Amino acid sequence: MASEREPGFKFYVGIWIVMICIAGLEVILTYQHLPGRTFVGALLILAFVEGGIAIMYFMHMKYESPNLFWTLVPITIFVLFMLDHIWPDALRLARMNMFR
Amino acid sequence: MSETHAGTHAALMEASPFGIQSKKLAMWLFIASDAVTFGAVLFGYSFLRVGSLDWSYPFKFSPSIINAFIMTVILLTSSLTMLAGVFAAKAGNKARCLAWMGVTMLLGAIFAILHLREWFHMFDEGWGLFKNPLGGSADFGAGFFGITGLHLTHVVSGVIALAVVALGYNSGRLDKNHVETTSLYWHFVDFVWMFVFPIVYLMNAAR
Amino acid sequence: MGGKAFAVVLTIITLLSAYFIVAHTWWLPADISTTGPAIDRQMDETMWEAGILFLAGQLVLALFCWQYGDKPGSKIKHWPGGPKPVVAFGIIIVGLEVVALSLLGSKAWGAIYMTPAASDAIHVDVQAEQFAFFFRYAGPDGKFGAVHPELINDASGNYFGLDPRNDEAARDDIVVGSLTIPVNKPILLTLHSKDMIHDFFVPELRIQQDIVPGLEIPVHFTATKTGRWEIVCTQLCGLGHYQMKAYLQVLPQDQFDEWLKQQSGD
Amino acid sequence: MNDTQAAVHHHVAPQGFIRKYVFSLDHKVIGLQYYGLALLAVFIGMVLSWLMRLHLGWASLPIPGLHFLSANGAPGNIMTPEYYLSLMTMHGTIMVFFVLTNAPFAGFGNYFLPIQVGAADMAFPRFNMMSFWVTFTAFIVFMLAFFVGDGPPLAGWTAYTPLSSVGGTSGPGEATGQTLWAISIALFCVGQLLGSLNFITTTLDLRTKGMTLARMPLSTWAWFVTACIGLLAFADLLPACILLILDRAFGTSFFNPAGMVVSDQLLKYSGGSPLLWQHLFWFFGHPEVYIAIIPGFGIVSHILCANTRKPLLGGTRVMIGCIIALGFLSYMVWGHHMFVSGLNPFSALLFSVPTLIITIPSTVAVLMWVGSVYGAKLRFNTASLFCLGFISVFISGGISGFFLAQPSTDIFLHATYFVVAHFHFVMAVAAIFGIFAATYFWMPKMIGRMMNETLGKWHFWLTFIGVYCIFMPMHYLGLAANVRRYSAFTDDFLIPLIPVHKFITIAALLTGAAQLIFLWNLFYARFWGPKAPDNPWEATSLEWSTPSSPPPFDNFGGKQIEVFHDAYQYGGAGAKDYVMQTDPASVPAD
Repeated sequence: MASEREPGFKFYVGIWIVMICIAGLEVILTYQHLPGRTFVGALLILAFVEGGIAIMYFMHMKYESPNLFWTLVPITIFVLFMLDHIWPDALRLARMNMFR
Repeated sequence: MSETHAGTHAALMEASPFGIQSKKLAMWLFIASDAVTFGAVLFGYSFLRVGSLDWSYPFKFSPSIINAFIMTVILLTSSLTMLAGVFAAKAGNKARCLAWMGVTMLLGAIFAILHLREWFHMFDEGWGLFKNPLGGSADFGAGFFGITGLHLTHVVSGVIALAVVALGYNSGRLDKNHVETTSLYWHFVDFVWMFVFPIVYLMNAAR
Repeated sequence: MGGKAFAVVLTIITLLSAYFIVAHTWWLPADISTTGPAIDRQMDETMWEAGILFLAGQLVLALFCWQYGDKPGSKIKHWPGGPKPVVAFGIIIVGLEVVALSLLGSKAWGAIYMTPAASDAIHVDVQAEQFAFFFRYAGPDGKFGAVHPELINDASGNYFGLDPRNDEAARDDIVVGSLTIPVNKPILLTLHSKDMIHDFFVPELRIQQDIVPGLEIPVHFTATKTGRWEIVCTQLCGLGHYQMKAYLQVLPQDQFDEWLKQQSGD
Repeated sequence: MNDTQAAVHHHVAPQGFIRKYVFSLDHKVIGLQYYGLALLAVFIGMVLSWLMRLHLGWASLPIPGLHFLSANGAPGNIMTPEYYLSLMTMHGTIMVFFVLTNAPFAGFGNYFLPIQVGAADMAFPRFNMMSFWVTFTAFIVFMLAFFVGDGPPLAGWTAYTPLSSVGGTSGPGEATGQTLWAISIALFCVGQLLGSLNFITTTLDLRTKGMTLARMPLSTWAWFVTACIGLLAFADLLPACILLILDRAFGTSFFNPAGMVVSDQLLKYSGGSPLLWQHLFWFFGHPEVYIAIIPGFGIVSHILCANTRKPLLGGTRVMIGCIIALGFLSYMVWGHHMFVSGLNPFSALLFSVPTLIITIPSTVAVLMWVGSVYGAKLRFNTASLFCLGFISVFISGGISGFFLAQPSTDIFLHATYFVVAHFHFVMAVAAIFGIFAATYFWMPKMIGRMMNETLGKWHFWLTFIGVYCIFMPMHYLGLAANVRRYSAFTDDFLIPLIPVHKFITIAALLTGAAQLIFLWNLFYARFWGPKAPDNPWEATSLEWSTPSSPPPFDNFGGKQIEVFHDAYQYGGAGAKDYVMQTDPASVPAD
């Protein structure tokens, strides 16, 4: 069974602290007056790191069979990634707005 | 059903490619599709935000951002306590597991209360699904209350689900696997918040 | 029996379907724009490639059905050479087609949508509403008055929500119900809608563009023939959708100037 | 480890009518329920299309009794333009959601997927039951739209905003009808999500001994992939519908831009965009097309093998590859529905390439089918005729895809009958042919009685010729710039085309009438047809090794079955030219 490789509870306390730190880091970043794109990029990267940790450790993805990971995660990410096709139109929305 | 039946039945089946329980797999699949649901809403909100010319940044550091951060910590902690519960369940310590699940539910409830408190503050300030006291695009309200509302629904239903499972586990009708499967859902609620917090709160902070 | 019948019927259907295409019994209306020919060429090329695949597919299917019925004593034969060559054939043939079409097509598309309008283009502002088009010319001052949605009022004929009292750019704006343009002169339309999504479609211009509320969508073209054609709405916009139309009047330059003078006159 | 799979389905056969036939947990009953619902829906949808066609051919023709359906929709039995649009909306929604999704995927899938993998039931029978009853509720809610105040919505099955999102002011049917539409579709999504969960889990976890993924029948593969697509596609439509409901009921403006003026009233919206709805909708909408057609791929491949008496060219692998490729592509191409809808011209080019690439797996699939007809001992029973019809129709419909996949040609054809012809051929008719093939092939197993072949053949010939008479001319109409969704043709360039519409109408009426033969055939067979043997088609897959037709409650009568090879061991010499999956022997060489 997969769960033998699983670390003890202390380890998860560590994970928990790390995640709180990331959330804190995000808050700190918010007030660094970074340029918009950098700020958004940084936030998203941090969010994905944090989410990844949640999936891999809190949700034990790391200790399940790799098949599960390689089936679910890439497909879901692929689908959501495809939605990025909407950005050109979002920008258009601002550029061609009637009441500019 | 009887273990013996389970045994005989299983021996005559192909192994699941994932080696996990069907209900756990189903939970994972549900999580995947729910992730797309949240994804779609977040994309939609960002689409309008990127396209908007008069976006407003309503969240002051105090109280909004602080409050949101506290909520984040609470939700993260609830995930940890949920894990503790699963650990206890795996160790076969029912009482301990139930206690931890209780704590998790409590934290979930606190999260919901804080959230609603914030909502009502904002209503008082004149925010609403289609109201924007700052005079900017009303989509902020729609997006904010829409997304957090969807998430809050998940939190509340998660608390209820935990309660049901805890009772069933206590009565012996459900086993440790049910606890683990439910924990997945709870962690997912946490997972979603990790995107809601930066995208909906921090990116709308008054800087 | 069934097989031969199927083969015959399928062949007849296929040839009949192809006949009407080849004979151009129903075909695109004659093109009157500078960008249209590229689109027509693209249409023809696609029609050739698609038509060949269509005939080949249907007729081969018919042939096999004719030939390989379940006759007593008939033996199973497998495709000579196995699947690999077939798959490769499919991928290569269609792949080439895909490449060819998308390369050629992108040119025709880009000519309309990804090139800016000529600098000397005549600018016409188009407002679509349930269920009519209205066209606005800038008038002598060459400037459009601002659109104020709150002022839009069909009853009083203020279709664009102009405010002549405070906005002198709006005073000489010419608002008409049909699009009148000079021939061989680039035209730049700014499409916007008052209520629903509408669509500006002139088959002869090979121009079809949705008119989305909240957006100002530019479209440019040059008409090469004088005459009168219909502008129709092709995006479902409500109960009157089917009768939402206007006319495109293409005039020789001098007549157009004439017309414009009259309009700004009264 | 396998004890973890010890699945729910060790339930005993239920007693009592309700548990047995209404709120049944048995996947076979649920499958039949879905099929029945689809059958009801398809005939409603067909009648609607009759009414529409009549109106298109003879706009001022009174249709007796129509005013009973809607007094103000058809005063004096003459259909009003807006009521035409309402019927069109209902037709589209019913057909796409309640027929093309329910019958091939939920219906036959529910019935045969567990049997074909050798399971006693779905992984989660309760979810399965819920899935059907939620769908059923969705159907009822949807049908209510016919009877509420101002009638059914008229925004089309795509419910484009703002027409669908600003409420009653935008047109008749937009007050209550559209809300019912949104609620119904949201419910439908929930039902399908439950279904998809079940399909995927069952396929992965409940395969009997020896039934490796590679040995699964192609129909099972198709249902599995469809479930994977549906799981994520419906998860996208659900929030879209919720946002639409928020817009309609709570005055948010996700899809409504600022400065909209309807009947001289400035609407209080700000900052939304209709394009957002189109993106969210079509991001579901295109996968939905594949949810409708991919089961057809599987069913046709499955039935074709049984009737050509030889394995599919390229074995199962190539076809599975095509299906999976289509599954992935379906998420990359939704923009081709929006080329002229204000989409960024650059993304139009971006979308058109994967759209054209779709033709590659489709072509390969067709080549595999046609190639396996070569050198076959083709049995021309009704089922196989419908398979061949499917291939022919799919070719015709796929071909016209070339034109709509390119922005440069789509700019002319976008909202014309060419599009109508395209998606009716490739999605509607092809999928329906798949359903018919499956019906004639599997009904003996599902109802335990044979259907009448002669009637079946009549049904096929009339339908096959009929659909070509209906939809082939629509291509020509499209080329002549005949705009779709017009309730009457008043434009100068459209009037000359009305005769073609009259022809199409007549063809549609006749083809529709031919479906009554099918209906009669089905009902006659159900009650008085000759008893069906266990394996009438000499087919090999597991559904034919069940001890009886219809199969007993646990499908295999408690017998533990083991699978030794894939489902297409045909083409042996001698009297018995096939080997069942459960038979250890290998197919005799010729």
